This record gives sequence, structure tokens and C-alpha cells, in this order.
Amino acid sequence: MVSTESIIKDDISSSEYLDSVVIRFAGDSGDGMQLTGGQFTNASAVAGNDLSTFPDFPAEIRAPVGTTFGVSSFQIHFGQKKILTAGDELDVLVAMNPAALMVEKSSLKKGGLIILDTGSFSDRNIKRAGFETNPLDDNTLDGFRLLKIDISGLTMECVKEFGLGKKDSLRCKNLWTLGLVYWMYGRSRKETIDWLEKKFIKVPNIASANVAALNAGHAFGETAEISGDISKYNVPAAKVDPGTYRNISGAEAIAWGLVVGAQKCNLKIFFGSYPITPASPLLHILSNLKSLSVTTFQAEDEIAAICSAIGASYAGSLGITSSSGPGIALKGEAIGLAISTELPLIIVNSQRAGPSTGLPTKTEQSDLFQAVYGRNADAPLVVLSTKSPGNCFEVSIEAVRLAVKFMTPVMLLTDGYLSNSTEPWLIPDIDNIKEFPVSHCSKADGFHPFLRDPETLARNWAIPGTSGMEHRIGGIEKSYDSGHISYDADNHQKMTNARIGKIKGISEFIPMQGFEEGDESDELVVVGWGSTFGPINRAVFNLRNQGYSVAQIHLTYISPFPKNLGNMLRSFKQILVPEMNAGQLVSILRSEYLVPAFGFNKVEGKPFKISEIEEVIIAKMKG
Amino acid sequence: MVSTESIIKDDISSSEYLDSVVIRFAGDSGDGMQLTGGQFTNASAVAGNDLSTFPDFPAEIRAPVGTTFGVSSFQIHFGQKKILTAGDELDVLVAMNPAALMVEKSSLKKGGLIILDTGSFSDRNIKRAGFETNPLDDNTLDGFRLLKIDISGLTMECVKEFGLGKKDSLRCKNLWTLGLVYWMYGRSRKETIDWLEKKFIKVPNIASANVAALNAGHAFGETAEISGDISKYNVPAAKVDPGTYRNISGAEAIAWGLVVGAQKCNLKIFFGSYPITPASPLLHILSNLKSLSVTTFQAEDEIAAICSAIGASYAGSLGITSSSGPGIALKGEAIGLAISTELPLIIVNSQRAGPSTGLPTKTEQSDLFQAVYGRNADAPLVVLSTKSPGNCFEVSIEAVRLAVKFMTPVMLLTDGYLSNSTEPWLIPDIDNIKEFPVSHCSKADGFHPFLRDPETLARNWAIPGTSGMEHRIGGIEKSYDSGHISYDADNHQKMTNARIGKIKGISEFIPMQGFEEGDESDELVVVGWGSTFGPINRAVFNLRNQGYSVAQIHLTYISPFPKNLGNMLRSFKQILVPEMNAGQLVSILRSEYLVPAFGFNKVEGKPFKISEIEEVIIAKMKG
Amino acid sequence: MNVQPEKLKANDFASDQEVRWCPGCGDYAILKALQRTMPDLGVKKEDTVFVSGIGCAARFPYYMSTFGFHTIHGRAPAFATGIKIANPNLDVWVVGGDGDMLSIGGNHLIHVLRRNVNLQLLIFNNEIYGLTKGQYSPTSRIGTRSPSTPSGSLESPISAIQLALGAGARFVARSLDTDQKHLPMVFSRAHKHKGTSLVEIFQNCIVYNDGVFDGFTGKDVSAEKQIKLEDGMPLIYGKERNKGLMLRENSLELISVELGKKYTESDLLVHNEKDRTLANLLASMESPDLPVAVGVIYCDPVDTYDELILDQEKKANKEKPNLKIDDIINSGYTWKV
Amino acid sequence: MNVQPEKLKANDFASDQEVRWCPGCGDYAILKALQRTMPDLGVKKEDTVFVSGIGCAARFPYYMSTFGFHTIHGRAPAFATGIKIANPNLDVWVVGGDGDMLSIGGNHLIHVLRRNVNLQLLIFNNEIYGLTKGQYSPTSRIGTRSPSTPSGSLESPISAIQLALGAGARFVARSLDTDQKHLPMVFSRAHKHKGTSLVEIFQNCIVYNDGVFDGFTGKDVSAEKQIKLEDGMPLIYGKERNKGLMLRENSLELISVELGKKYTESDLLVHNEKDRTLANLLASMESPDLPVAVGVIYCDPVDTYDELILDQEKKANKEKPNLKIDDIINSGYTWKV
Ligand SMILES: Cc1ncc(C[n+]2csc(CCOP(=O)(O)OP(=O)(O)O)c2C)c(N)n1
Ligand SMILES: Cc1ncc(C[n+]2csc(CCOP(=O)(O)OP(=O)(O)O)c2C)c(N)n1
Ligand code: SF4
Ligand code: SF4
Ligand SMILES: [Mg+2]
Ligand SMILES: [Mg+2]
Repeated sequence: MVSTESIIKDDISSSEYLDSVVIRFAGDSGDGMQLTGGQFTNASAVAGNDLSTFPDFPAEIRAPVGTTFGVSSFQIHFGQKKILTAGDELDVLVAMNPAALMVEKSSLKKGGLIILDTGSFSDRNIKRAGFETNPLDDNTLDGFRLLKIDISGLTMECVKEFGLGKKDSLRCKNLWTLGLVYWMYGRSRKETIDWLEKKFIKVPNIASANVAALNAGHAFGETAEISGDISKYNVPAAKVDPGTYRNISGAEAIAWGLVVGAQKCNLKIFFGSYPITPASPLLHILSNLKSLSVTTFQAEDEIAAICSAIGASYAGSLGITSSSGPGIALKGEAIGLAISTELPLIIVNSQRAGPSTGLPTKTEQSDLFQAVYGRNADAPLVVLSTKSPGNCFEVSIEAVRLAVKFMTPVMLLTDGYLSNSTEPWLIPDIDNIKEFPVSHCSKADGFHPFLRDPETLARNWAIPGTSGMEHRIGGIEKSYDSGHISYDADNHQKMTNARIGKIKGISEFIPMQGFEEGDESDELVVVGWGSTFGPINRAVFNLRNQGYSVAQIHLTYISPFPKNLGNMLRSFKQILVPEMNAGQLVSILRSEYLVPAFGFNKVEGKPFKISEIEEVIIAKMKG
Repeated sequence: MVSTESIIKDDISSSEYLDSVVIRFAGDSGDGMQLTGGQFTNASAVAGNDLSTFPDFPAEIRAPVGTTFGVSSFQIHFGQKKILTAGDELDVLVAMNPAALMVEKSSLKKGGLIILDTGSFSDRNIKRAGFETNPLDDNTLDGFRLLKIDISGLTMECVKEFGLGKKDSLRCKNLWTLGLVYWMYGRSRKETIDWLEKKFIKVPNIASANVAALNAGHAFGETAEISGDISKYNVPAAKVDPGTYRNISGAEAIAWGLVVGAQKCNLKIFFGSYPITPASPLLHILSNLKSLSVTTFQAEDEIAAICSAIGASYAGSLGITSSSGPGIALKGEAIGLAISTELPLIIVNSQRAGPSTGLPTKTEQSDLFQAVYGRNADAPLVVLSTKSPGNCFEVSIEAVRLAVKFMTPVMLLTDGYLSNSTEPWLIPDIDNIKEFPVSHCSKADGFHPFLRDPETLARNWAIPGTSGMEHRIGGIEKSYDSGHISYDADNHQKMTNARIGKIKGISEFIPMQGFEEGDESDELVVVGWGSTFGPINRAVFNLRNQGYSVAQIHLTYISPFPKNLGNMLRSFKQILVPEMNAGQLVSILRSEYLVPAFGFNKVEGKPFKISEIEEVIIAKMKG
Repeated sequence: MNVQPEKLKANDFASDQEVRWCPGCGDYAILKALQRTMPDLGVKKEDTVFVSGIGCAARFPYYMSTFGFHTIHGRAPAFATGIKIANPNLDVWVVGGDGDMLSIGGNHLIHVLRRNVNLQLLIFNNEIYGLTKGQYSPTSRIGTRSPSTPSGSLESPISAIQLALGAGARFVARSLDTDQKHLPMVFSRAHKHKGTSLVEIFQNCIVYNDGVFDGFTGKDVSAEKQIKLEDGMPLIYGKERNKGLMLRENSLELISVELGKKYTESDLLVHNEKDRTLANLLASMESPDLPVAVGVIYCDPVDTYDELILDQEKKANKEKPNLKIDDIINSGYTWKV
Repeated sequence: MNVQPEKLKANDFASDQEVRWCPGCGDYAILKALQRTMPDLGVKKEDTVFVSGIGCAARFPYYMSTFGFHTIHGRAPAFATGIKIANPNLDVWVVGGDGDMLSIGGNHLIHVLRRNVNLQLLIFNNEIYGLTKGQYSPTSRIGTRSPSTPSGSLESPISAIQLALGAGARFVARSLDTDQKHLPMVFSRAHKHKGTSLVEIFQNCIVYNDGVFDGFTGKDVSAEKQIKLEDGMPLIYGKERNKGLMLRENSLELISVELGKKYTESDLLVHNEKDRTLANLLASMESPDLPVAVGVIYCDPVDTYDELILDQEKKANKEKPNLKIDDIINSGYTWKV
């Protein structure tokens, strides 16, 4: 056996060149696919590729072994160009069992490569997966390239010396597979080995077994045992700005963005939430940041969660709450109170597929209507959306800025896909981010809590504990002039106008809308929001390269819209709005600007493919 | 004193003729103004007038005596023409105390008549009402006609013989006032006397005292003690269809409509609700109808209320829930479940002014967005609106029909104004209303719960208790083909389309939209929904008489819209949408049909005035 | 024709859906126990409805071949109330986890108990949020480390049984997922009770809270650490049946004593299912100082809500036997034109 | 400068807003009693916050010159929790009616009690929904006729105190709107208690439920029909202090006995504020058979949630004293380009 040291640095010179690759690791929930994917992501990052990942969990916590609904997978798209999506089709599928093959085979592109563990193709597993006959023996896999390896057997073999039981030995097979894939793409094993040794520091034989499996898989590639179908590939490093990078998920980016935002205005964070898929990671991440002036509170339900957050804002903290669709629905009444009392509040909505319970682990962007309209009466607030994991960071800071500057709730829309997927992120210098300090009101002279800043229309924020500021607020209409309860007719009109005017007026304080691609001179513009950014951008980019006159606008600010948006849109012959819903932004744009925007809608619980968007654009432009 | 018999029939021949009159009885909460208004309404109905009423309660249960916020009033508009609103301006204000004068004087038209009880104008009461000096002595009431009478004193006097205490004696002053007003308009006292004698059958001296007060007030008018400023008026009977009439409030009409609807499809009603202003009357009315197969359930909160109703629908009843804005917001999540499980359900929303707690006793129509969009994900349902108290009856039956025919939740929008106000209503022959029987599915062969009727797309309704129909449903996405849980991507798209398609398809099963006034050849169309019908219709009618080319469309069906609506709208140069909100229907119309509709919005917690709408139309048509 | 066989078997109550809990989850055992109990209850499949909220436990209805409604998180008791009132003929079971029933659903739970709707409420208490991946729940013990409480939870756990008693419950019982003898007995008792019957079942979540009940459920310790309640019987427990419960002198506190030297059976408290105070004392016993009480802790039936509603409706019908909606509409003040 | 006088007076706690309850409403008396209590608590006005839901009772904050937050129906305990955690310096009072706190708000109530957040919860129990015009509430007695129950309500009323005890409350007390001596004492005790203190106040709604408590609050009957609890003192009551409470022999049930012939003071139970079982027994006493217990029924402090959170935060800060967000962001796997 080759010694570890000598094989760590790989020679990639002799490999076939590739621009980018999409690979998906799929196996049973217990097969460690998320871990495998995570390690491969790091290794690709180190190799300098740009990348995007998409972890895909089963709905069940731990489904019975071998079932299709228990398949867990991790997709990564890496390359030398800017990578914006986790990829339309798979170049490579790693299938650790028949169920994984069953579920994922349709995502593989024609001629794509399947690496599979023949050791798992027992009759029982084949049947459980829903194959009538063994797919390795019939024509199911015609048209794909196949690499059939008894990974189970080879793994058992190579870890024998560490004296593990059968179960623990077999557990190493994901590392064996990873080793092989590392070899294919010339990835360095060093970081993974370090990581394994740290992770299993208390069980050194497990560490060693895993390292041995990794190396054995690699060696398997290195040696001649592989058919001619497979070879080493060279995916060169992407050109990216210099700096320190890390992988970041949307959930991490939001958590950190909120913390930075709160620091920039010198407030403590109170985060009141209730677990729900896929919003929980934000609660989990923030719960670990106690020493950064973050208090997290797992409430008894979503209503208590938002109410506690509003209470905290009232008391002078930055109140934040977070949930997903059904939980956000429960918060509607309380959001109305925050609007009526004009308190800062951030509501993070990690959207998932609906209606009702829907498909909790699947992504969708169908809560835009709920965000903009989902409350009783005329109750406007700020709605922001995020377009990529890294972008979640900036938008979260912006959410804090708007909430405190304008004394308003802000709904921050992300989604299940963004929360879980990752991309490399150039770590910013936090000190360079602009501050926007908050001053709680303490001037008793002529004070009343609903006096407004003439420019922003934000009301005074006076907090308990401040002498002379004692006052009462609530959800009943308040007098514009005194802040006291008022049942006066004209006053209600005035206050309604003030609330609406305040939110509309924010358009004076946000950036003008720009183009992601193209400009007013193009013929068709694709307008998107949220996590569809990647596939739209890539599609537009590709088609522009092919000579199509197509531009792209991607919205961060949805309420209010940037003030130049209407004019921008009116300059186009065609406006296409792709959404992972049945047509929500398109409806708002049509209403707001009376432009004949049309939707392209997909409600399948998963992101658009680049090709899907390309096709629609082409079809539209052809007539 | 004249004997009762001889004065019951009044001679109206000698009176001044009037087309219609608006009168408002205003006094302290304890002054019995609602009762007075109610009796005057009946008397006017008997006299054959068409009419419309608007009771206006204070927000407080029983505010301290003499305060402006404790003023309770009742407005009635009656006439010989079709009466559609409670009237823009008052012809006559009855002010039982200074506070009532303070609050209501601005509603009186120039030269209008004020009848006031000088006995209540003590210094204390004058100050409490917020007058600096006695308004009877300064120029506050310049420009109005004044009838100052010591009603308190005269009442005390005329009931002396019945031996009541001071408090009880004074309580009769509303009847005295009513007697005077009856005289003015030549109303019959008989029905009121009958009613008093029945109501106070156990306390005959109170009955006699009240009757005496009524007669004394009347006699006061009859005798010469009144200044030349006031005389008898003759408001002739309106021309209306023959039949038996009664006054009906919106709340009664909805309750009875729902009961009739349920009978027409042979279902029992389960009504789950939680008290909230102004929705509670529906709960109260239905709670008295136990013997009509109506079960009412006051739940612990709005969420339990709707969940219990959905449960009842699941078990085969007609589940109904009801609330107002903030309570409807709480139901959003559960509405999503009803949509996902495609169960019939009726949600009655008695809208009130918001946001948040807002102005609970004031009216508004600002929950349209909430009705159409206020839930997570793409979750379409049927939205209907009601335009007048009587119309609530028909629309409620229609709500039941659509809910059971299409297996869908229906949101029925009414508002505080409609719920409480009344109008004369030609009692329909219930037997003539068409049946729409429901059959719960019991065919086991090939059964699955989400099999759809090919025409309506409604799913099977199989209920517990039916052998062979055992099945499981829930809020997770269901397979189109088997009804079982399905995480399949294409299936989710198919089901989303089916849910949306079902609701859209209902437009094939509802009447075409018609015009209330005018037609496509007009220049401007006024489009409304809900309780604005009256003022809009009157305004359009008046202006058409003045030669303006203006038409009216009033919507009952908002989701889906009638299928001819788009074409209707597109034929107009201008589309005006008056709403008691900040612009909700107008936004949906613009989005749906890309027509340049513009809003006229009033958010003052009270209905439009006819004149306000006339002015906008005229302004728009002048350019 | 769809003739039902004389007596159904446990299997007849299994639906055609693949059970999707984690392998080794305690929910399997509860499912099995209930499927085994059902045939003995004498209720037709078509008259049986399982209602649940959201959570691992709440998946339960899918696995029963009866009617089932998987609703939304925390609200199952409210749905069940509507179902039962709409059709009192139905046999209604509500199933939920500790989060579903005691966190978001706590209010509906106490109100269904207070109303005493005739249905069975089963709480699968694993002291954790299973479905959302392991956050602490309202029944988690102080110091529970979970994704949302990385340094340990701070709140005192809620006791389902004590809360239910405080809310006015008329039947509360407890059992364990693995006790396949005891569990069916408790289910049968719950079913037999007219009114809302609450059953708390300690259930092992093998993934997120494995072994949390081992202290009193382990085979080796169960006899010493549990007391199985039987109405009218002295409160004895222990493998050798040599321990018992009595009141500490001059106090209202339970203590465990050894039988033999100082105390004999006659010194012990006798279980009385109708004694609410005793029920509270028994429910609050905690391992390791005192045995954990399982079995029927309290059972004292009163009129059920659904019956009372029916009575009121019958009375209303009797008072106005042929009332029609026309009568209502034509009542009050009318006039002819 | 806004120098506060040494000691404030009751009047200093009255806001400038006109009080808008019905004339004769019991809420006035409670307001007065609390305004009279406040100066003695030694808390600054600006550090005091009144939080309420919706209802007549919930108007309370408007009439206090402190900070006040009139929120939404039923959720006041949740808002208060956020306020207290965000600033543990504040003295937080929650006020609500029986509907607000026990119907829609029941869940938040039990969870704030369980968490033991250091604040005072006042329930104005008038056994009716006042603000919405008189529907029955969860505390209304069986048979209550109301607009929503024209033939009488059917549900057993919930007991605020028993529910609270079931939820794990550490302080529960009871008083009456009209008892202007007792009420301030109870308020002071509630304030002094560290943790969530629940006070139920019987409050007369003169408009919709007038006289519902007359059976034990009327001047003529109060001494015979109420027992005022005092810690460590025997449970004696009666105008002549000739009645007392003891356990029925061989049972866990309270009975009232006459002192003199058969029984003397030493036979009576002694009130022990730390005895949860006794608390439950006392809380469940109902007129006319037993006296209604008023005063501090249970008081047994443990760590408060807000303190524990602070401790945990302090510990975290100590463990990682100068942690910055940059450290977090740069932790884990990073690489340079
Ligand atoms: C309104 C809403 N909030 C939150 C969730 C997420 N959620 C689903 S189940 C659950 C708790 C699960 O715990 P438990 O009820 O104890 O059941 P278990 O999974 O442990 O059996 C939560 C928080 C949801 N589905 N809906
Ligand atoms: C979400 C919501 N539901 C219902 C209401 C209507 N509502 C206001 S107060 C109240 C109950 C009042 O009763 P209680 O809490 O006992 O207070 P009281 O008026 O008797 O003091 C109700 C049902 C509301 N304001 N908001
Ligand atoms: S997560 Fe726990 S409770 Fe849920 S299925 Fe798995 S083992 Fe059972
Ligand atoms: S309705 Fe009752 S509780 Fe409300 S203010 Fe009036 S008397 Fe008081
Ligand atoms: Mg659980
Ligand atoms: Mg009350």
C-alpha cells in the first residue's frame, strides 16, 4: 500500500479538461451522504473552484433502510466559471444503493456516469427500491456510463485491520467512495484526513479506518482496476477576487448578517422562534451566539414567538422572529400589531412548498402574497428577498437598517433551498460595514410616542426604563397629534396614510434598481426575486452570448419597490417573471405598473433548471 | 288629554311634502337611542317608506354618563324612492344631551333641524361634552333650525301619575321624543304602543308611563306649543313590490341564508366561532336556532373555532366559522388546511377598521387582500361579498352552494356597517329557492378521496361512518392518482394546478356580471364591492339623471371573477373603484385585467357619502 | 356488499401505507399495541377516526385502516371536537406528541378536557421534538442539551397529567411504549371511559432522546421504579412487592416505605381512581426517589359535552317541534305591501 | 431635570386618560387598589410596565402613568416574557380578563408560569366576556345564559388557580375587587415573589354578570363564606372565628368543622404556602359548602427564567470573553485565494 504522505498531493496534469461538473452523492439516510458532500465541497473550494451545493434530505427523520423515501443526497456543481446553481442535470451520480439509483437516475444527463455499489444490490434492496428486476442486468441504465464496484466489499476489506464490527466497517464506504471521486477530480485528501482525525479523536480506530477507506478508494482509481470509461478530470480553478473564503449556507448568512446588523446599530438581539422546517437552522445557529448579545427564546408556538419579539423591541432590543409558511400565517395578527405600534421587528420567512403542511422539505417561493398582503386591513410593511446564500448576509443587515430607521416590521424572504445550500463566500471586513446607530428617545419636552421624523416618518422610539418617557401604546388607532387612542374618522385616514406613506417613502432611502445583465435597450427582460437568481442569471447570460437581446432584473426590495423600477420595466417589449409559485410577483408588478408582464411558473418543490428558463425565453422571443 | 284611540290614526294630508328624510337619534348610551331608532324604523316601514338604517354604538360598553365617547346613535333614512344608504347628511338631529350635540352636529346639513332636550344642558354636562360655553347661548348652532324643549321636564311631568322613581321616569324621555317625531312625520303609534305593552307586561306601570310619554310627545306636536320652524311632513310611501316585508339586518340575513343554504343541500350546520366585534351577532343569532339543525360552538379561540368547523365538515356537516379581521388572521393556517384537504367550509368575515385592533366598532372593507391572499403558499379559495343587508341572505345561500359543489372553503365578506344596519326586506318564499343536494360518496369501487368530478374538479366527499370509505387525509401534498401522501415533484405541480384550476373554473358556474346602471356604451364605470353599493348606486343614478355617461358594476364574486368582467371593463375609458380601504380591489383588477383602474379610497371607519362619490366622478369626467 | 367479519384482527387495523418512523422508534410499539386493542373494543372500523396534529407521533393515523385526519400542528383536539359534535356516533382518537399537545397545542388540550368531549387523547411523550430534529420540548428535563439549547434548557418541564388534572380532566392514565400488556389495558380503559380520556405514553425517541426513560423503564429496574396502579388496591410495588406508598405523617406528601418491619400493607394508601388529590400526588412522583405511577391515575366520569349538546338540541326540538326557518324569518315585526 | 420625589403617591400612578369602564364596574376598585399599592413597592415609574391583552380588564395600562402596552387578545404573557428577558430590570405586570387569559390566552399563561419569568399576572375574573357584550367565558358556571348560550352553558368552568398549579406555578393568590385592604396586601406579596406570580381577582361586571360573586363577597356573608389564608396559621374563618378546615378522616378531602365542642384549633390544618397539595385543596373549595380561599394560596420560589438566562449568558461570555462575530465567521473551514 502506498503511504499516506505520498498520495496526498495529486498530479492533475494528465487529466481531461472540464469547464464544470455536477455530481450528486445519493444513498440511504444512514450512508453519510451529507458528510461526503460537505467534504467534497471543501476539497473543491480548496482546489479553487467556484461552486454551489444543494443538500436534499428525506422528509422522514430516519426512514427504513433501502426505501426510496429514505434517500438522502447532496448535489454539488463546481467549475472554473462563476457557478450560480447546483446544476440542471447530473454529470455524475454516485448511487450507494438501488433506492438512490431509482430516485436519482432521471436527473442524470444522457451519457452521464453512474458510480454504484454493487454490494448493495441485493434482491431485497432491489425490490424495496421498486425495481422489478435487477437494473444492472436489464436495460434500465442503457445510455449511461456505468462504474459498478463492490464498494461495500472493498471497504470491508480495507478496514479489516482496525477490528471494527460489520456495521461500523460498512459505515466507512462513503469515505471509500469519496476517495475514488477525489482521485477522479484531483482533489486533495489532506483536509479530509485532518478533519477525520479531529472528529474521531476519541475513537482512533474509527478515524484510521475512515482514512484507510478514503485512501483505498483513491488508490482504486490510481491503479488500473478501472474500466476505460472513467478517467481523471481537470476542472481548473475559477477566477475569483482574492481574499479569505469560506462556504456559507443561507441560514448561516442570515444569522451572521442579523448579528452584524444589530451590532451596527448597537442593539441586543432578541430572537423568539418556534422550530419548523426549514427555518429551524437559524434558531440553532443563533442559539450558539449567546456571547454576542444574542438571546434566543424557543417559545411555545409561533404566536408567542413573535409576540415575545415585539415585546423585546418595545423594551429596546432588536426583536426578531422566524418561521416558515404555516408558522408565518399564525403570526399575521401580531404582525398587524407591530405595524400599528410601529415597532422595529424582523420576520424571517424560510419558505417551503405549500399550501398547508405541503412539502416541508421542498423549496418554493410562494409566500410573497402572504408577506405583502397576509394580514387584516391596510397593513403595509417592508419586504426584502435574498438571492443566494452569500447575499443573505447583506440583505439581513439591510433588513435591520430599515427596521430601526423606519420603525417598521421587515419581512425577510428566504427559502428552503437557500437556507440549506452553500456557496463559497469572500469573508468581508466587518469593520468596513457602515454603522447606523439607533438612539432611543429621551427628550421629555413635548414628547409623544407617535411624533414622527419629518423625513422618514419614523416615530419616536422611547423605551421603558427611561424616566419621563412613560407612555402607553397599543393596537387601537392612535391620534396623530397626541398618540392617545382616537376614534376620530379623519385621524384614522391620516394615520392610515402615514403608515402607507412611510413604507412607500422608503424607496427614497434604498438603492436604485440595476440590471444584472443587459439594459433598457434589450427586448425582453426577465424579472426575478429570491433564489431563482442563479438559474435566471445563467440562462440570460447564456442566451446573451448566443445573441439574444435579453436583460435581467433581480429584485431585493419588493415592498417598497425601488422607485425607478416602473420606468425600467416600461422600456421593454416583453417582461418575463419566472417564479417558483403560481404567479405572485408577476401579479404585483402588473398591478403596480400596469405592464403586461407574464409569468413562468414552476411549483415542483425544486429550483428552476437553467435550460427551462432558456427555453421559455427563446420561445417568447420567437413570437 | 285626548284618548289613545283617537290619536292613533294621523291625518297627514295637511303636511309639507318631502321625498326623503335623514334623521339621527343621538344620546347617552343609557338613553335608549337604539330602541327609539328601531321603533321609528318599524313605524316608517308600516307607513310604506323604503328605508335604510345605521346604528352607531360607542366603543365602550357603558361609558360614563355625558361623555362624547359614550354617545350612542341611530340613523335612519326613509323616503318614497328606493333608499340605498343611511344618508349623507342629517335633515334632523335629535340630541338628548350636550355630548350628542357635540359629536353629531357636524353631520347636520345646513339649515337642518336640531331637536334637543334643554333639560340635559346642565353646566356639568355642557363641560363634559367639551363645550366651553353653553352652545344654546353662543353662536355654535348658527345656521341650524333649533327646537329646544325641556324634554326631561315634560317627561317627568307626564309620567308623574305612575309613581316611578326619578330615574325610571326620566327613562321615558326617549318615548316622549319619539312621540314628537311620530307626529312630525305622521307615523302611527299603534305598533309601538302594542310593543311597549308586551315588553313591559310584567311591569304595567312602566308600560303605561312609556305609552303616556309617547302620547305626550305626540300631543306636544299636535298642540300649538311649537314654533313656526317646525311642522308636519308628508313622506309618501315608496313603490315597492307587493308582499310581506320585515326589517332585516345583515347579520340576520347571513344567519338565515346559511340555514336555508344548509337545508337546500340537506346538511346540518356546525358553527364554530369566538366572539369578536362586529362578528358576534351571527354567533348570537345562530345560537338560538338549535331546533333547525344548527349546532353552535363557542371555541376557546379563533383557531379552535375554524378547526372545529373543518372537523365538522370532515365528519359530514357544513362547517362554518366567523370572525372579524384580527380573528380571520389567526385562521390563515387552518384555512390552508381546508384548501389542501378540499373540504367545504364557510368563513364569514365581518370586516372592521384596522390594522390590528384598529377601531373595532367602525366599518371598513380592508380585508379583501387578506381574503384573497392571506395565507402561506398558493392557496386559492372562493371569495364572495355582500352589498346590502337583504343581499346577505342570497349571497349566503350562494356561499353554501359553491362550498359543497366545489368542495372548497368560501370566504364571505361582510362588514360592521352591513351587519348592524337594516333595510326592509321582501320575505322570500323559501320553498321556491332551488335545492342543491349533496351526496356523500359511498361507492367503494375504485374509491380514493381525491378523485375529482371531471366537470367541477370537486373531489369526492366520503365521510366517517360510511363502511368501505375509510381513508386518511391531511395537509401534506397528496398524489393526484391515489390520494396518498406524495413528495413527487410533478405531482405537486399537477395538484397545484388542480386547486387553482378548480377555483378558476367556478366562473363557468356563476352568473355573468351585469350592470347595476348604464352599460358598455358609457364613458366611465364605477366598480364596487360590498357595502359601498348604496352610495355608489345612488351617486351613479343621480349623475345619470344629470346626463353623465357613467355606469356601475358591483361585484358579488371576487374569486373567481365572473368570466365576462375583463371584457366589460376594457370597454370603458375610465374605471373608478371606490373602496373603504387603501385600494385593494383596484389592485386586483389592475393585475388581473391590466386595465388602468384608479381607486377612490376612504378609510374613516364609516360609509361613503353619495356626494363624495358624485364629486369624484364629476372631477374625473371633467378631466 | 361489504360484510364485516364477526371479529376483526389486529392486522385488519393496519393500513396499506408503509410505516415511516425511524427503525427502533417507540412509536412502532404503540401502534402495535393499539392495533391489537382495537378488535376488542367492539367498534366498527368505519366508525373510528384518528385525528392528529403534526409531528412523528402525529403520523399515526396514516397507519390505521380506519378514518384518519392528519391536521395541523397543535390543533388536533379542536378538529376532534368538531368531528365528535358533528357526529357523536363516531369513536374519536386524538394522537399527538408532547410538542404538539403541550407546546403549541396546550390550550386546545386543556379546553377539550374541560369540556369533556367523549374522545381519547393519546400523548406520545418522548420529551423532545422528533420531527423537527431534536429541539427540547415542554416535557424535556431541565438542562436538556438540544440544537436550540446548546448549553442546556432552563425551564421546568410540564407534566401532562398534572396539567390535565388542573384543567379539570376526568380521566388520566399513563403507560409505556414497550409494555405490551399494560398499554392495551390502558387503551381499553380510556376507551371505556365516557368523556375525554387522556393517556400519556412514555415513548422512546431512539434518534434524539434515546434512553431518556431508562431510569424507570429498563427491564432490570422497571419493577422497582414503577408502580402499577389498580383501583381499590393498596399502593404496593417492587419485584418482591415489598414497597408501598403512604402519606408522610402530618403532611400531604407521599413517601415510599418498605413493607415488613415497621409497616404492613394496611398502612399503605389504597388507590382510589376518584380521588383527585391522590391523583395529583401520584402524578407528581418522580424517579428515582419515588416510583413512577402508571395505569389509570384518575377516573371519575361526569356528563360529556357531546351528550349535553344533544340533550339541549332535543329539548329545543321538543319545545318547538315543527319549527321551520320560515317561522323565524316571519317572526318579529312584519308588514304587508 | 426630571427629579422624582422621594415617595410617590397613589395619584402619581394615575395617567391623564379618562377611565372608560362602565360606572360601577369592579375594575375601578382594582385600579384604585393597585395605584395605592405602587408607591410602597419601591419601584420607579419608568421601570414599571403594564402589559395587557384585549378586554375591559385589558384597558388597565392606559390608566397607569407608567409604561404600558395594550397588545392583542390573549397574548400578553408572551409580550411580557419578551419585555422581561430583553430588560430584566423592568418590573412587569400583566393584566387580563378571564377570557383573555384563560380562553384564547390559556397556553401562554401556562407556559409563562412553567418558565417562571419574574413578573406579576393579574387575572380580573368576572366570569364573563365583558368587552364583547356578555358571552359566557371559560370561568362561567354551568348553565350560564348568555348571548351565545341562550339555553345555558354546558362546560365545567376552569379554575385559574388549579390550572396554574397544574402548570407548575410557584405563586398563586386570590383576592376580591372590593376588598381594599386585602387586595394591596396580595399585590405586594405577588410583587415580592421572585418568579411568575399569579393573582386571580374576583371582579364584578355590573353590566353582564352583576352579583355573580355575591354568594361569598356580600358584606353580610363574606366572613362566613371566605377564608383568608395566612402562612403558618391554622385555617380558621367565620365572623366569630369559630370555623376551621381539616382533612376528612382517612381521606384527602377538606371539610369545614365548627370549633368548640368536638374540635379545637389544634385539630385544624395549618396553612403552609409551600404545600402544593394543600394549595390544590384550598383552591378547589367552592361556596356554599366550603369557604372560598383568598390570600396567598401557594408560594414556593425557585430560580426565575430571566435570571437563568442571564447566568447562561454570563457563563458564555466568561467562556469566550472577547468573542467577536468575526471569530465565528472565520471559524470552520476557510481558504485563501
Ligand atoms: C404551525 C407549525 N409550527 C411548527 C411546525 C413544525 N413542527 C412539526 S412537528 C413539531 C414538534 C414535534 O414534536 P412532538 O409534537 O413532540 O412530536 P414528535 O415528533 O416528538 O413525535 C414541530 C415544531 C409545524 N409543522 N407547524
Ligand atoms: C383575536 C381576537 N379575538 C377576539 C377578540 C374579541 N374580544 C375582545 S375582548 C374579548 C374577551 C373579553 O373577556 P375578558 O377577557 O374576560 O375581559 P373582560 O372584558 O371581561 O374584562 C374578546 C373575545 C379580539 N379583540 N381579538
Ligand atoms: S425522530 Fe424519534 S420520535 Fe421521530 S420517528 Fe425517529 S425515533 Fe421516532
Ligand atoms: S362590561 Fe362589565 S367588565 Fe366591562 S367595563 Fe362594563 S362592568 Fe366592567
Ligand atoms: Mg415529542
Ligand atoms: Mg371577563
